[in-house]
Amino acid sequence: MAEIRSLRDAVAGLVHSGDTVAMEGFTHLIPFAAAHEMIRQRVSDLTLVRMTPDVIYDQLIGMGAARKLVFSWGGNPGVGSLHRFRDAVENGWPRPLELDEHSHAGMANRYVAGASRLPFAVLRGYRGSDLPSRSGTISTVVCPFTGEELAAVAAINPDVTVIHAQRADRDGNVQLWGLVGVQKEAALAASRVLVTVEEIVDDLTPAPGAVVLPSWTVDAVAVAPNGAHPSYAAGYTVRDNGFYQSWDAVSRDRDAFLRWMDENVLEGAR
Amino acid sequence: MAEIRSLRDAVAGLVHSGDTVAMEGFTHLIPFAAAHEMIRQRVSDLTLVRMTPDVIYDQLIGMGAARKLVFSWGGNPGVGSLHRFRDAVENGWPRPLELDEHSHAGMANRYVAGASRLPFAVLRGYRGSDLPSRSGTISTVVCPFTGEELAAVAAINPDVTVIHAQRADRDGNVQLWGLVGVQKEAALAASRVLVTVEEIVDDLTPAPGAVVLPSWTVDAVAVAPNGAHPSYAAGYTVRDNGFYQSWDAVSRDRDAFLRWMDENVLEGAR
Amino acid sequence: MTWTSDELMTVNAARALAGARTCFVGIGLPSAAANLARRTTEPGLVLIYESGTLGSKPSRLPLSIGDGELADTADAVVSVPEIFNYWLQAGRIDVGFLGAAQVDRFANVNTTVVDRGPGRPEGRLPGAGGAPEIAASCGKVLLVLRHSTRNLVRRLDFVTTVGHGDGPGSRARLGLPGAGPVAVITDLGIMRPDPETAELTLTDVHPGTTPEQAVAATGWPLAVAPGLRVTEPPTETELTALRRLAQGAPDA
Amino acid sequence: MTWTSDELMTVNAARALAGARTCFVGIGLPSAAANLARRTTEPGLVLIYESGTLGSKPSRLPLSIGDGELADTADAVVSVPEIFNYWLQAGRIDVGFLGAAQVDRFANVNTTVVDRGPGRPEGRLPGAGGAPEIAASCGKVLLVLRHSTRNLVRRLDFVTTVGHGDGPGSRARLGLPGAGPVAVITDLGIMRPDPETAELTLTDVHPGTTPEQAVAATGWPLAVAPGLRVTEPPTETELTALRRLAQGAPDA
Repeated sequence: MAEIRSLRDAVAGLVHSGDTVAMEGFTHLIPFAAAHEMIRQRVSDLTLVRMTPDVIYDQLIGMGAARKLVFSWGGNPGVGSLHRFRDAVENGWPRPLELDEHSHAGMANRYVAGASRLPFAVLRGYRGSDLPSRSGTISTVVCPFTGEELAAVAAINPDVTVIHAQRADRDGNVQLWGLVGVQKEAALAASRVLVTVEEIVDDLTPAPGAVVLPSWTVDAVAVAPNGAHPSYAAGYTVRDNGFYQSWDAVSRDRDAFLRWMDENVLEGAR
Repeated sequence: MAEIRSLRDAVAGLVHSGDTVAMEGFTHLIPFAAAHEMIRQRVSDLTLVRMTPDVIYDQLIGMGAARKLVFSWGGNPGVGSLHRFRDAVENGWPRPLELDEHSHAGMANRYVAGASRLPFAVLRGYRGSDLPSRSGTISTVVCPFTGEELAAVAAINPDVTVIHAQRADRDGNVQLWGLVGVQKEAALAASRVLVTVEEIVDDLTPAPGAVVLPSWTVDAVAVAPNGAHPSYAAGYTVRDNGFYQSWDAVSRDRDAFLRWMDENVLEGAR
Repeated sequence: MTWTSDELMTVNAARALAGARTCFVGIGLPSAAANLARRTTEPGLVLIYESGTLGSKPSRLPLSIGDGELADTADAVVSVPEIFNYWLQAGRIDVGFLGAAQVDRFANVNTTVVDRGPGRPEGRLPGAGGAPEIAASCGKVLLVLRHSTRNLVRRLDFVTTVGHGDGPGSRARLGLPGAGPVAVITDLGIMRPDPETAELTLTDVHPGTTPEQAVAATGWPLAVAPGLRVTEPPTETELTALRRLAQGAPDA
Repeated sequence: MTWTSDELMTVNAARALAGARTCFVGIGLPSAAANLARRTTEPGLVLIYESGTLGSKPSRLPLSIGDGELADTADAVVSVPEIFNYWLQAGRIDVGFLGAAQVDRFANVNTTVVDRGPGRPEGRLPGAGGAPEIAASCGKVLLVLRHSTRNLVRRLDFVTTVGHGDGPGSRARLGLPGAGPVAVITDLGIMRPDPETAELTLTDVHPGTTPEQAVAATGWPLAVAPGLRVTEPPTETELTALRRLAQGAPDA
């Protein structure tokens, strides 16, 4: 059963240095508040898993929290590059970053296999691509009925998955809606699950398109209003496109980035 | 794009003798009206696919419309046996019935593979069971990452899938909710899709838990109010448990069954 | 109060859910028992039905696993593929609760076909449904069925669902993750796998039943456990709750 | 009216969607073109985004594929695994519309890494995203990118996404179900695979562009198709619709 905890306690209790951590949310509901708390707590040596690393992992990578990234598209959506990600990959700053790189279809199916507790998933993917040459988690299987060869991808089972949702009830049942992405799969694939929410409510009234994660699949719920900013929570906040655009300049320069993190994230810890 | 047609025209246009037909609905939203129209039109030599044959296939089998049944649980839920199904299997009346028999997990995954246009699906299933000895659609694959042997089941891709839904809009977009079962997968796995609905509405207002099948995935929509009876359509009708109980006596006896079908189903064609 | 033998069976089946958090509920007798448990000893018990409902809280016993009330009262409703892949197969469910047509001494189950002897066609049973994977993946399994030599047989005509296979170590060799059947509750008593041999032995009889009756109604030489217990009679609370649940769903 | 070279590119990319019923829309330039097509020649065009939206009808160009309006205006929103497995992989989508960093003469695409020469680290691009499977599974593929020798190269540094592989028959040998790229729309013109060789050849130039300009901006010896056409200038309707869409989303 989920415990309702402060974000600080939830991160301290569930996210440890060296963990494989998935923080999902496909553009929508990205758990920035939790990432900032992880940065403040100096969690390190993480294997970060996420289809679209986005600004959230640019920040974690730039602060040196990650040793490895598992992903499928590492850009600033609609803006351009993730400069901290590039700097880590190209120049090893602030530390080298190992990569395991997939397509979206491959990553999505890796989570599906993880949530289903299967060791792998099958897809029609990667054919003719150079991607398999750089990854140890892409292989092939042969259909026992037709003889067709298909791609196989290894399951992802994070130590901990962190997501942001619109709300939870007092028992810790979690509800999210809008673009639901791959969050259900990421949560069900993990050993531990931390959910930040916009608010706690008495009753989760059914909502169109909503996904419910029952309390018994979640370890901790922490209230973090606007906890997806600059991403958003449909029905609560809107995407701060201006922030995403301004991130390009902030993140281009190492010093500007560190200054920004110091002023906007670490400050909160003092 | 879906055409809105009469049930008679839709069945005549989409369901042909010799077809592999899936009529899904897990207890809820079972497309009885369409089955009765198929019986009236004397569609025959069908391979019928359905996780739970239920009374709907008991009727089709008893009327001699099927040569083969692909299924996972063939009882009258909460009541007992499906007597027409048993009579066909045990005594070949009114004609022999070939079986391809699975577990629910296997059937569900066969539809998933079909909807994904993969030739097979992988699951942890059938271990130690005698079921694989009687089916040509159960095999094994070995995980290329861990070496673990898992079950593989062949995809189901029906010629036509028939489902019942609460409503459609005038463009033929279909909306269903409540227990949504395996209908989305069954529809997306098929070459042709026929949907009966309780009603046509101007706008499909979003509903909690609703599945939408866009018009361009459906061939025909036919209005059939109470078209799931004795099953039900959440929000429109309730399950007629009394009918399911009374079916036991009706279906036990060949003549009583034929009389009932004549009076209640074929009558409608005259 | 007086009670029927089916009530005895159901009350004891419900008691067997003590301590469970989540239960994958088979159709029929298991549903009655799981709902009774939620009404008595385990009010927090999460009921999961293969129709796709997580956390159903029906006020009456559903006739079928797809009755509307199961969905209306659930914490979440998911698709049938999802319930089997993300929830059952993933090993999230503490207890799988199954009915059965034939059970053998190692608690293997047949719900597919029965052999009626030479020259006669096989008798058809409903089939596997969710059982093979429920018995494979749940933390443990409870079986509930009426006690007779027809149901509890020396040798299954068909193995639909593996309990303890051919004895100790079978489940591990087959790669079945859960612990398998821990109790078979009947209208005469309770059988549990012997810790050494994995063979079902009579550990409890219901009030008014003798071990000899149970042995006579079993198709193999049923061992009686040392320290055979007599189950507690149904309490008034249990019977009242069960009868209230059953109202309006006569055959559940 | 006057127009920019990017507007020329987008208008022609939108026109290339004529006759399409469903389009899987990549991020960036493809999104602008697909939305423009829905606003002009193909009002019934179903836009599908990898964020899980089926039938989005945004009134402004989204900055990202996950903007709220894409979900709010969609006929259905599904999970990311579902969009890739049930919708894309299943071959339901007529046209896949992609941007690219590097494209070679067989319309193969690199969006992963660029070789910066000896002693320098590889330059990092965003990665594959949905592209490999979009290009594999859609009925056909359109590519849109700016025309330069940096983008249109003799040899890819990395094959992220297969277009026509190493020429005729490649797609069949690889088991790629769709027809692959049928047009590469740039700010200078349009290249299409030669029916015999599958090599991209210049079939159209935009008004005011010479074929020599396009050849000079291409990293391989670009063949000019016989009967080279000049594209129609953007109409007032097209430009007005494009500019209205772009309002409020400066970088889409």
